[in-house]
Amino acid sequence: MNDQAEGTQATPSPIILETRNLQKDFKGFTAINNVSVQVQTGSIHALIGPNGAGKTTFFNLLTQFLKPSAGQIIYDGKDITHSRPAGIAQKGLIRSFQISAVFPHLSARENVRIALQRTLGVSYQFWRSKRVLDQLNEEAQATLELVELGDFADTKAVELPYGQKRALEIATTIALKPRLMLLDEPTQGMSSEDVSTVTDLIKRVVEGRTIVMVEHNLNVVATLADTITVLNRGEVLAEGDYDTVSTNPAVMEAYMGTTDAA
Amino acid sequence: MSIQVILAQALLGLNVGVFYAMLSLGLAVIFGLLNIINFAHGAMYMLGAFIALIGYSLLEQWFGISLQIGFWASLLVAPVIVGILGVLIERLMLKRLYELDHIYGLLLTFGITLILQGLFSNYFNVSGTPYPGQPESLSGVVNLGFMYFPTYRLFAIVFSLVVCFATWWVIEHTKLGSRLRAGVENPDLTQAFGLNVPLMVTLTFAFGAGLAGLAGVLAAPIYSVSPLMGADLIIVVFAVVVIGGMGSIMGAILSGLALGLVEGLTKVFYPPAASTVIFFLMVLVLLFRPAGLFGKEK
Amino acid sequence: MTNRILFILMLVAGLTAPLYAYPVFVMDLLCFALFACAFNLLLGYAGLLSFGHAAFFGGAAYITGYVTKEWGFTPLLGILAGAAFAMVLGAVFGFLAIRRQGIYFAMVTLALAQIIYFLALQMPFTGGENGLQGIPRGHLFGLIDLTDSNAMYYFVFAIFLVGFGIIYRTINSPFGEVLQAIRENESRALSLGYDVDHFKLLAFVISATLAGLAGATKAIIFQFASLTSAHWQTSGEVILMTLVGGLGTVFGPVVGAITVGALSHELSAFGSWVQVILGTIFVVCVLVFRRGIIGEIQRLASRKQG
Amino acid sequence: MPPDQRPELLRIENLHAWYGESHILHGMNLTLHEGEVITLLGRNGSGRTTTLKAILGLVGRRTGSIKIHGTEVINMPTHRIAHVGKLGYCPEERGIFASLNVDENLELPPVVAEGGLSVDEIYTMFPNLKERRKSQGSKLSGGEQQMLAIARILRTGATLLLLDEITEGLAPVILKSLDEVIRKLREKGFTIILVEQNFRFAAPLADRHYVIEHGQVVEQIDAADLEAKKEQLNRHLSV
Amino acid sequence: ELTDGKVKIGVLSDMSGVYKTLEGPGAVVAAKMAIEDFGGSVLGKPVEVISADHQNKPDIGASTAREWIDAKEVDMITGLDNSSVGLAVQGLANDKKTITLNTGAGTTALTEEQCTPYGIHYVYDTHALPVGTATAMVKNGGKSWFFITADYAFGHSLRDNTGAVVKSLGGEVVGNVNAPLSTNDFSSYLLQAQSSGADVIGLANAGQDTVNAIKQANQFRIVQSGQKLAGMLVFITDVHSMGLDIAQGLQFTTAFVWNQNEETLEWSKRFYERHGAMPTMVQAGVYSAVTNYLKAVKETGTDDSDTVRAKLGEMTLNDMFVKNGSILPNGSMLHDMYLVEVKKPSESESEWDLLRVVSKIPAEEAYIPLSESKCRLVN
Ligand SMILES: Nc1ncnc2c1ncn2[C@@H]1O[C@H](COP(=O)(O)OP(=O)(O)OP(=O)(O)O)[C@@H](O)[C@H]1O
Ligand SMILES: Nc1ncnc2c1ncn2[C@@H]1O[C@H](COP(=O)(O)OP(=O)(O)OP(=O)(O)O)[C@@H](O)[C@H]1O
Ligand SMILES: [Mg+2]
Ligand SMILES: [Mg+2]
Repeated sequence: MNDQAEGTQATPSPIILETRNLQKDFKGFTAINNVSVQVQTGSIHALIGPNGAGKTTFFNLLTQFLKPSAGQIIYDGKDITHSRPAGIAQKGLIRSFQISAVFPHLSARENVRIALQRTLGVSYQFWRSKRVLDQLNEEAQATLELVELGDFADTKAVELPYGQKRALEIATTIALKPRLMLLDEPTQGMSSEDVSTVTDLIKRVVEGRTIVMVEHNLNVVATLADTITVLNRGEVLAEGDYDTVSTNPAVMEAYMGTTDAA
Repeated sequence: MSIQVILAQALLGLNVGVFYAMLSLGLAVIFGLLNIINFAHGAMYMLGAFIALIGYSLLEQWFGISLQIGFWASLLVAPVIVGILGVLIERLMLKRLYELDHIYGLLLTFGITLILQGLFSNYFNVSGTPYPGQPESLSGVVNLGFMYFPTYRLFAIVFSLVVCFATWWVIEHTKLGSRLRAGVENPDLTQAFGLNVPLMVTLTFAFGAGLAGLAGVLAAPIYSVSPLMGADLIIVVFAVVVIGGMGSIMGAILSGLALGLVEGLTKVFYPPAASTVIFFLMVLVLLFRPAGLFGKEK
Repeated sequence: MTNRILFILMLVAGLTAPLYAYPVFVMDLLCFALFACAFNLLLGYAGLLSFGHAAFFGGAAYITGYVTKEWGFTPLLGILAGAAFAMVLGAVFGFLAIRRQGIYFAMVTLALAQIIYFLALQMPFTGGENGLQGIPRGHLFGLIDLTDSNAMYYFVFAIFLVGFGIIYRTINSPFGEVLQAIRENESRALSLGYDVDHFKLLAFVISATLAGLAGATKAIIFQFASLTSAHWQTSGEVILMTLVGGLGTVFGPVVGAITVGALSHELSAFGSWVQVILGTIFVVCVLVFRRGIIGEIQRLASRKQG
Repeated sequence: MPPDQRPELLRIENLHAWYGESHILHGMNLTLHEGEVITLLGRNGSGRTTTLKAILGLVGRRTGSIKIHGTEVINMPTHRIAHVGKLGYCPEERGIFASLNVDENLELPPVVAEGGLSVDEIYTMFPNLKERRKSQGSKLSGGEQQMLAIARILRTGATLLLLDEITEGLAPVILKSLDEVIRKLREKGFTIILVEQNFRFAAPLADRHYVIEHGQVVEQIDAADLEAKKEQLNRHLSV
Repeated sequence: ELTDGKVKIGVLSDMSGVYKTLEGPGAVVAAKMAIEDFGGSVLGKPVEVISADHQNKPDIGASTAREWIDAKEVDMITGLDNSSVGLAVQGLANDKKTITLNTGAGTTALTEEQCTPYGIHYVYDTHALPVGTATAMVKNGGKSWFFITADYAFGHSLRDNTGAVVKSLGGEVVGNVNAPLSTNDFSSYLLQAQSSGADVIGLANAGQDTVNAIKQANQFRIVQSGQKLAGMLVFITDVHSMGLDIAQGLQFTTAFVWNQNEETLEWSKRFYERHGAMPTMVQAGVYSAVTNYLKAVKETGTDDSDTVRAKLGEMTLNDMFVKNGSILPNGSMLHDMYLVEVKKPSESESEWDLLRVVSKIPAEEAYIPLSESKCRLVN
């Protein structure tokens, strides 16, 4: 639906992530049932659905925090169904968490540096001084500035206000130069003001990357998403852009409760 | 090896097992509710035994009180005294540690263990003092067909089993129990509902400590009463709790009994490993069932 | 800053110790200090509580004792062999334990250590309860006679400094940074692409190796390898030393080892009262003195500045 | 009776609260009459949850005055406050006990006053909970957990309900049934403090709105004035 | 001449563990009594005592001994009531050319495989113990034996030596089970022993292990159902702690009985006044060892170890503890041992009146003859 031509150039395949008949059972209860989804390179793909639809579970499957009961996950043309979590991250598939995930007692700069450090290849070198990491400071600062945290480089993460923690988390994620970012409810529990900050931020960083996000806030979804997949009871209920999905009677029934609540 | 011998050994294993069960039960209750690893549990077991001993034969000599606390009374008195000590420890010390890492509780109780053991080593023979107060009515032997079994040991088995399963029943099937479990899971909220969690915590600790004391009294007529009787036992009991699943009440009881049996049979087939077999099992269990046999994965 | 001052203090104290103290005793303290530092690397910087470190300390001692006594290894080579053994053992323990968290981790390490203890008791070459006795001190580089107390002392002090240096560097290395990140937020570190288990394992192996180095050195000093070193109480003691000195501080374990070591030595004439006194100290430490000696000093220092 | 002539139920004066070193509430003042429904509005981290927790004594330290039914509770231990104040609390994160089943969860809070709903009445009100009475708390869906969290404080006879973000993370379809529940409670004369992010949900339910910023009340708006003060409110909340 | 202007004697013992009562603080009392009885000084110079707890850990024992010798000018070490500690300290003291008078440990390795020119084994060993006990029991019809052995050097050595005695008298060993040290529940091993049908259950262990085993045997009616128990190493304090009800009839070998004659009685009463318990053979041995060491120093006029050791080898030892004793080149102190039996409660006249001497075992029978010694100093 949403062919992004320039994305196709950057990567050989226009589909960066695909699940084929993915399934997850919890002791006789099927949380994800036969879900096949394709994510276009360079798009923002949102996942919505009522509580307990299986969104978080689906995410956990993608990042190997849970093992699928059946089906396949194809990332960048390769089957990653049975890869290790860290291995996936090294291939450029990075997730964020529903609760904010920073390293609380490190400064903002160090938070970003931890991400940058991985590509430097010195992380196992316990015999070298950590001063070798100073070469990353410039890049860390640049990344912080991208999310408007330039002035807070020396502040400990724990002391940052909520919205800025979110921003820092995104900065850390970007520092890894991810090709695909998975965001789980990036605006959950935020005030409207913080929501728009984060929405802007996502818009800003999406350039050249693909994002898959779980979101309850339909405003955010409407603003950001190119494609929306609606899950219900572990199955795909509908898929398409916002207009298609939000007018789908089945979605209105299951998600909004017949009248428009959005 | 004849089936009689195996049966006899299994029964002896069960005898050891009930002590494991009772101690690990107390430990599990305390860990479950307070998130404290009570290293002093072994010392409390020792204390229980000593209270029985002192109450029976030393009150007069030491304090000039002409009173003799017999075995049956000790079954009540010793757990109560150990429980009161538990209250003091919890109220005065452990209370300040709940927010901190587990290891501080472990360390504190380790310190308390050293103190208790040291104190008793100063006044008592480390090589053990016999407890003379075993009641006449239990002093015989029972002919089980395949062996003569001391009546007292049989009594200890039955008595402990009753205590263990009663405790389990209270915790799993009564309102008191559900309140305790709620207090474990979310103490703040439980308090906000109007339940006195600090009191519940204190009493639970006292109860766990009392169980150890009770086990000590039961052990006194079987083994020598010695200041170090709890020292090595405690490590084994830790292993039992871990195998059963940290915080799982039934897990603690059943694995205590089962490991007593395993240990008993190891003593027949490969005695040198008797004191280590539990640790082998613990490694295996943790490798294949990280949360223990009965524990829930987090 | 404080670290530099403390380091100079330690160096001076270490170099002059034989002038005013019984060298063998100081050597013993140095071994425990190194052991505690190694342990602290794991608990203080990687957040992993091992309750089985005695296995490395004691295990290495047996190996060192055996190779120097039976195979005629030189003392240095013997010590290296002991440390290498601890390294391998650490890799095995780590492989088995690293996936477990918190108290379970502690318990797996304890269980594994109990098995090593069992082997130390049962294997023929260890001498069972008698221990492995009569380990020769030998000559360092074939030249320096280590039966001389002073020569031995400076040899041990050098080993301590090397071990201490390795730990200090590890803490302040890129690897140390990742360790800290893992301790702060493990799943985030994982999602950033760090193989958390590998990092923990490496930290575990380094810690085990250095604990082994300490145990191996001790075997040469006392010409003795015994079950005591492998017993779980030794694992408990090293925790206590680390905490008394200050968990997660560079010098804390050194100070803690010296304090606890000196205390038990000075009080040994009091029989069981030693236990009572040590127990009381620990209770007091845990209740009111939780940062440990160095931790408290650092807090006071930073307060004055702030 | 107009709300502010009814007897006073809760009066908070100059309330300060701390978590460890961090000072969160800076002199809150708030009054609530019997049968009123009020909301606490504000941005993330403004201190609304903390206000509820401070009433219950769940913060590290607090000073000032909190009177419920005329009794000072600021120095009371948490477990007494629920009894003295006839309080029911529904926490932000729902607080369903995973190790207890639905029945046990429901029967956990002790009765604090006469007149609570019976278990049967509750199950009539929330029929889908009845179906799952023996399920563990952890196995419930988000919506069911939310229902249970409210249901269990209705049993205790509490007449002052502190409800924190009960709509968070719920699909619109569930919001509708929650809305009905609150309306029913209101009719029955319960006094309610609603902490809400979802203004659209809370607005039609409340008699009064308090806007909180940095641990202080910065604005108090009666339901009747809501239209008139919309502008102001938007500025505070940037809706 | 004395090297440092005084004679310093170190009592290194278990002051807090399982052997505390059989040696421990009582040994320090005995050493002090010996010095006082000797006049408090030798060659006009003071005699001092220093003591420490080895905690039954060979490494602690050895490092304490090392410090004593290196830094505290200790001339002689006695006590050492644990085979592992004894071997460790004797080895170390040999390097440092210091005399040890081991009163507490059992293993024959001290004077056999690991003998040293400075190590003396004074009170008993794992050869002397079974000779009397096992011989008496085999002669009374206890032909088949089952051993419950403490699983360490001392236990093994005791078991092997006893087994050899049993076999040499025509008996047989039908089984053995090694129980870990400090086992608190022997019932399983006892039942194995019971089901073996052996005439005698030999307890090749010591201290608390022995006490526990005997107590539990009583619970399971093992003696009542016809089997005999043989405690291979039992101290009067063990009997005292078990009580006569349980221990009565038990036979074992000892080097000393406190109320055996006037001389022992007189000394033991003095000891009792200071210590609150009657002396074990080990504590009495410490008294004798210290006395004789001081005699040797006095007679040679020096504390030089080689000279003193040579003198000790020439002396004939005679005091309340030992009659006509002599110290062999391998360090073994040859003296008579006694087979004793625990009295019935009705026979006992006082709290500590617990033992009756059955027979005397002459020194030559009790100890390994020099001709069979494995000590490298001898053959
Ligand atoms: N570990 C588990 N064991 C059993 N059931 C589970 C487990 N985890 C999730 N479930 C069930 O799977 C279903 C889907 O859960 P999931 O967390 O994916 O929902 P969601 O779509 O993210 O909902 P929400 O919007 O509330 O976050 C739910 O019914 C939940 O109860
Ligand atoms: N346990 C705690 N320890 C320390 N600080 C806390 C704690 N809980 C909350 N805070 C801080 O207190 C401030 C107020 O938090 P509170 O939870 O009351 O906000 P809120 O208005 O309810 O917002 P939200 O929408 O996030 O629930 C925030 O800055 C928060 O970071
Ligand atoms: Mg979710
Ligand atoms: Mg809140």
